[in-house]
Amino acid sequence: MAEHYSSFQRGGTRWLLQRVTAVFLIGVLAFHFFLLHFVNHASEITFMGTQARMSQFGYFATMWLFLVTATFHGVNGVYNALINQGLEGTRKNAVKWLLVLASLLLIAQGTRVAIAMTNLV
Amino acid sequence: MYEHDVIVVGAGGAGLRAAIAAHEEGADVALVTKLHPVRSHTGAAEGGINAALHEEDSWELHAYDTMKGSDYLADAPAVDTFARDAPEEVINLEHWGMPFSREEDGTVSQRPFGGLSHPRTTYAGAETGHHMLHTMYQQVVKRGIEVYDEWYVTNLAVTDHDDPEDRQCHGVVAYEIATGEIEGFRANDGVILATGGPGQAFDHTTNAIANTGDGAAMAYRAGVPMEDMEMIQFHPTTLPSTGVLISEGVRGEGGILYNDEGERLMYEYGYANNAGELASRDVVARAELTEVNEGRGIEDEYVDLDMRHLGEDRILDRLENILHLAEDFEGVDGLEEPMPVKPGQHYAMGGVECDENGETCIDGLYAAGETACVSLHGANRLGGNALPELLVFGARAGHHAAGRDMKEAEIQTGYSAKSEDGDVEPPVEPGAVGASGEDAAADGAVVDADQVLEHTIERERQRIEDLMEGDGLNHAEVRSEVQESMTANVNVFRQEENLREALRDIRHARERYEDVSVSDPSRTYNTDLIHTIETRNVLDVAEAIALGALARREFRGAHWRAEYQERRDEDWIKHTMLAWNDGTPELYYKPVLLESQWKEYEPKERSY
Amino acid sequence: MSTQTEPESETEIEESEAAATETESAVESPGDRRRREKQERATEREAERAEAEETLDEEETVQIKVFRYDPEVEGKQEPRFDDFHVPFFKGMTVLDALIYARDTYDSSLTFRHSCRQAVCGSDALFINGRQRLACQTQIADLDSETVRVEPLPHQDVVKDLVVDMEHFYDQMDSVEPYFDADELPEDDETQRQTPENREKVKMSTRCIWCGACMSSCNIAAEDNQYLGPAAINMAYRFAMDEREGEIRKEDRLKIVEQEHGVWRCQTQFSCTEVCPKDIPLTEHIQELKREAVKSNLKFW
Amino acid sequence: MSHSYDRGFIEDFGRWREFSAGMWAWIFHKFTGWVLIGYLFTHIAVLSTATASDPAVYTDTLQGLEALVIVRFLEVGLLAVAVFHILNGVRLLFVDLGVGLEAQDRSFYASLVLTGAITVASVPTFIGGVLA
Ligand SMILES: Cc1cc2nc3c(=O)[nH]c(=O)nc-3n(C[C@H](O)[C@H](O)[C@H](O)COP(=O)(O)OP(=O)(O)OC[C@H]3O[C@@H](n4cnc5c(N)ncnc54)[C@H](O)[C@@H]3O)c2cc1C
Ligand code: HEM
Ligand code: SF4
Ligand code: F3S
Ligand code: FES
Repeated sequence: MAEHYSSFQRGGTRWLLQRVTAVFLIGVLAFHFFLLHFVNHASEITFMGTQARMSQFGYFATMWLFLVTATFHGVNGVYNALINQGLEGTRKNAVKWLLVLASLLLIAQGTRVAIAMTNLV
Repeated sequence: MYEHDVIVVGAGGAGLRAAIAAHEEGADVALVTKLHPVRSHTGAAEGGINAALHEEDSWELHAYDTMKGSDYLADAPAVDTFARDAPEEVINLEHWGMPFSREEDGTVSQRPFGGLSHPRTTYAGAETGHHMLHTMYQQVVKRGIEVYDEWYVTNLAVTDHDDPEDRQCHGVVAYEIATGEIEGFRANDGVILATGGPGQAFDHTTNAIANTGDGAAMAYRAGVPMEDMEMIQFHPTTLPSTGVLISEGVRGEGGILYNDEGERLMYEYGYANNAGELASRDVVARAELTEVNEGRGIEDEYVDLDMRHLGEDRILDRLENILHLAEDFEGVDGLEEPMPVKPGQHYAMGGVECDENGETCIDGLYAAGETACVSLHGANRLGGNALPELLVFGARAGHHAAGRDMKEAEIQTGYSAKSEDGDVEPPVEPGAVGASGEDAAADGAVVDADQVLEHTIERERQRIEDLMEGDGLNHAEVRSEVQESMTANVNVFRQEENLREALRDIRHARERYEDVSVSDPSRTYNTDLIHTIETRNVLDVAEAIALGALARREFRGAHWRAEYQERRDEDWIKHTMLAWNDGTPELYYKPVLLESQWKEYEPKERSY
Repeated sequence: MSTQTEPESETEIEESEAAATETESAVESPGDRRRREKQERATEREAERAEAEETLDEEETVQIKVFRYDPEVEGKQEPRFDDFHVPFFKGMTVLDALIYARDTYDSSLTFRHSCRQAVCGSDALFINGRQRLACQTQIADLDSETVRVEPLPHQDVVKDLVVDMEHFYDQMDSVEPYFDADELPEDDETQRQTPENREKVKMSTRCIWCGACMSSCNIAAEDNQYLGPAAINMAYRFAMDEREGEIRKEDRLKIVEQEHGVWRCQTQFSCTEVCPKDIPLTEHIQELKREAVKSNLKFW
Repeated sequence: MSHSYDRGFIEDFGRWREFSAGMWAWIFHKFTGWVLIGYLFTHIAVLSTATASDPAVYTDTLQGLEALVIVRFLEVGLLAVAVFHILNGVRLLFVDLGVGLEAQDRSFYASLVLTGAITVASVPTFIGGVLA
């Protein structure tokens, strides 16, 4: 019977990753918000402050992972939502690649920005 | 025109089993059914399926119980075949995944049931019928058997030889409900009728609204006799407003019946001083009705079934579904107040005459399930014996129709099996009003299969045209007239005068039916039309029941006559048969076979 | 006890016949009195009923607003709601009201129904804003002056309250809805199943194919390929049945794992809420998601 | 899905009035998810000012934005959105694990209430700078 359904892609991986990233995001998002709005008030943010934080390896890595997981989680969520709306066929494929492209750009740009924020360059 | 080897009409338990059986034989089989298969009324059965599975049990004991339960009106070959095949059929069902209730060791549970000498009722919770129906439908899907659902079979395509025993069935004509299309279904090897019970002949019944006795009426008009139609089982505890069944379990657990004066009627009036509420179905039903007739009924209609004293815990534990039923269908909270109950029509022991292989006297026409009368249940059906009947005789009909080589039937069918002329004097002419058209066979010219179908299609087309034309009476008026009269007059208590009254009412209704027309002009899902055609069938079946009841002048099993309060074995161990006779019904008798190839039965008093 | 002997009823009948013929008999026995009273009450009720029919005022009637549509009949091609006033009785269900309206006022009013006891699944309708079985819905419980009855949302309407169920049946069929064990015992032996395992699948076997769940699910409404709660529950019923065996279970998981299978469920819970058979659909879907992930993890 | 008839406003505008807890949760979660991913994109865009050769651009942009009252309010909104998404996300994670299914409606209401409370509590911190 398996070949009968081979045209279907198993959707379990993305489902699972959506949950795993969510678990990770709970912590990081809360931390992020708390740090940048409560501890360091947003209006007092300066490049200096940012640079000081980003230059710590642990913080940098966390923020970068935050970026990647959030992008995956968000974009995958949007893609799922569109399938739920009954998106099909070529349009579905087009949307899929568009979203992949957007995520890659976002991650690339985000990474560039992040590196610019450190005192490494 | 569609063409298949075997056409099964009806997809309840009997139809599905027959289709699977024919498919097992390699036949190209199709199910034609007015309801989607899973909507069939087999799904309503609660209690269970009897089969001798235990080592300490035996098919002989099951056969003995069945014969005794039938009050010696069953045919021994049918009873024995049934009891022998039932275990295998139940095992089949298990192999198909039926979710039977289980014992700790993983084997199928069996529980005791009324009238059984051994606990041999297999069950699946309180929804045995539902599971059986679905399990078999699943197998139909698995085998890829063609299902034409929401196709209403309006008539059988039968050659019009003079003698019904020369006739041959070549298929059916059906009407697609969604589109209004009329089509012929040619059956190369056989047509199996499995259209279920005739409960709608009564206005208070546990049967579904779709149980209108279509198959029985169609076969009857095609020339197959109806057998023992007077044998109708009434269930003592049904909800007054809907007829929904309140299972015997409530009384089993200790529920008590009270009349309007708050008396425990079963004891107070001595209906059953030993067994009380647990007396057999017919006794309790008669007791309740006597109370009502005596003016001690509540709102002159029902009595109360009280289970409050059992305590909330016990009720929730064992009778939870009863609480839901009372709440959903009667608006009564069984924990707070007693539940109103009254007797309701439940099961028809009689039906289309056929033999152990399901074959009727018309070549190529079979019947199975509640619509058929192999004569297994005789004058009274034991609880849990109907579902295995669907399996055993459904399978046999399927196999035989598909050409399996089976032993010759011991039961004789057709007018030639007659032993005695009937002696009934109805107060009015029974049968067709101005026998013509659909009610009588034509000139005997049409015998070729395709021609027979064409001819029948044409006739059905014309009939539907006629019904759709003009503006006359709504069939619902006629239907309720018959139903009310049947419940009032051919109920648990039967008196000569009432039976005559019923026949007069039916005649009146038949005459009114001549003026009926369908007011919905649509071809799309026209249920008005379908119900109008059904009402015609209800009329024929109701009349047969009333005629049989008038003819049988004794008290046997479910059939109680005010004038004759005894079982009269010397005269009445015989089947009441009714032949349509092209519109002028003829009553006759045929002998009951108390001997089969394996055993012989001696009539005994039916006491429990 | 014997069913053959019933002395008391014989005399009662004779009595009642006597009573019927000699109505002007001087001495009235208690039985006669009761019967006479009964007769009187019956006449009274009949009179009351006749009166009631004449003056059907709002107190003892319910108003049902029913969706009407027929592609063929002029005047019904444009969907509309019709009002019917139906006399109310205790225990009346929405189905009773519909039947009354059809048989008394308009025989073209069309809806599916059969069993009247919530087992055939024919009459799932949208009643006062929720998917319910008409036969299982007490009008008194709706606590509302008018009852609004519509066909199941998100399904094509064939006519009046009848919707096209084909798509629902297709989805059911697509999960291979039949028992198919890896191996079976001898012909004369049953398979074993632990009571625990039966208990586990019990709720899932209760589905009556009414389609209420599917109609209530927003995802199923938008994504036509989504298997839907009922079909997934059907798959659950077999996948969790230990009698089928591991190989078959793998295959079954593959079916529900497809893109338009379990992953589409967004745990809206409305299916679970409307199911007339109280099947915990969301729970079953979620369990299958986990099972599917587990079985995939094995190969990583 | 094609309809062979027009059910008028019922089908067009949905039956939101009849939605139950689980459906609202789905709608809110969806909405908040979209807002968040939308924010992520803009956020990165704004932060891109950091790549300019002059660090002052970054500082000025951020402080300039923060000086706007509307941005402060939007931030409160963002917090509300994020908090709800997190809380309901946790609820969904439990549902995925099959835990507390019977309480799914109550846990949704709890998420709403908590979101409201946290949002209100955060207002002083957010608005503080500009209004004071
Ligand atoms: C409430 C209740 C409880 C019961 N409990 C038990 C029990 O516990 N144990 C037991 O053994 N028995 C029980 N019975 C009896 C038993 O369930 C029935 O006798 C049996 O189910 C009848 O099955 P069937 O296949 O003959 O008919 P049904 O299941 O009624 O099926 C009839 C089929 O025929 C089709 N049909 C009818 N007319 C036409 C037509 N004109 N054209 C096309 N198709 C047509 C219908 O669509 C349907 O598919 C119970 C019965 C009731 C009512
Ligand atoms: C912080 C903790 C977060 C948790 C616990 C969380 C949880 C979840 C979960 C469980 C889902 C899946 C819902 C489903 O498929 O049924 C989801 C969907 C989604 N999430 Fe998150 N999420 C979090 C953060 C984020 C962030 C930071 C973003 C944005 C970048 C985001 C954007 C989305 C989007 C767009 C969806 C899809 C919504 C839809 O169905 O339309 N989430 N979230
Ligand atoms: S799961 Fe429940 S709601 Fe859905 S079809 Fe089955 S019985 Fe109806
Ligand atoms: S309503 Fe739909 S989204 Fe899932 S929980 Fe039920 S299938
Ligand atoms: S009529 Fe059968 S479920 Fe309502």
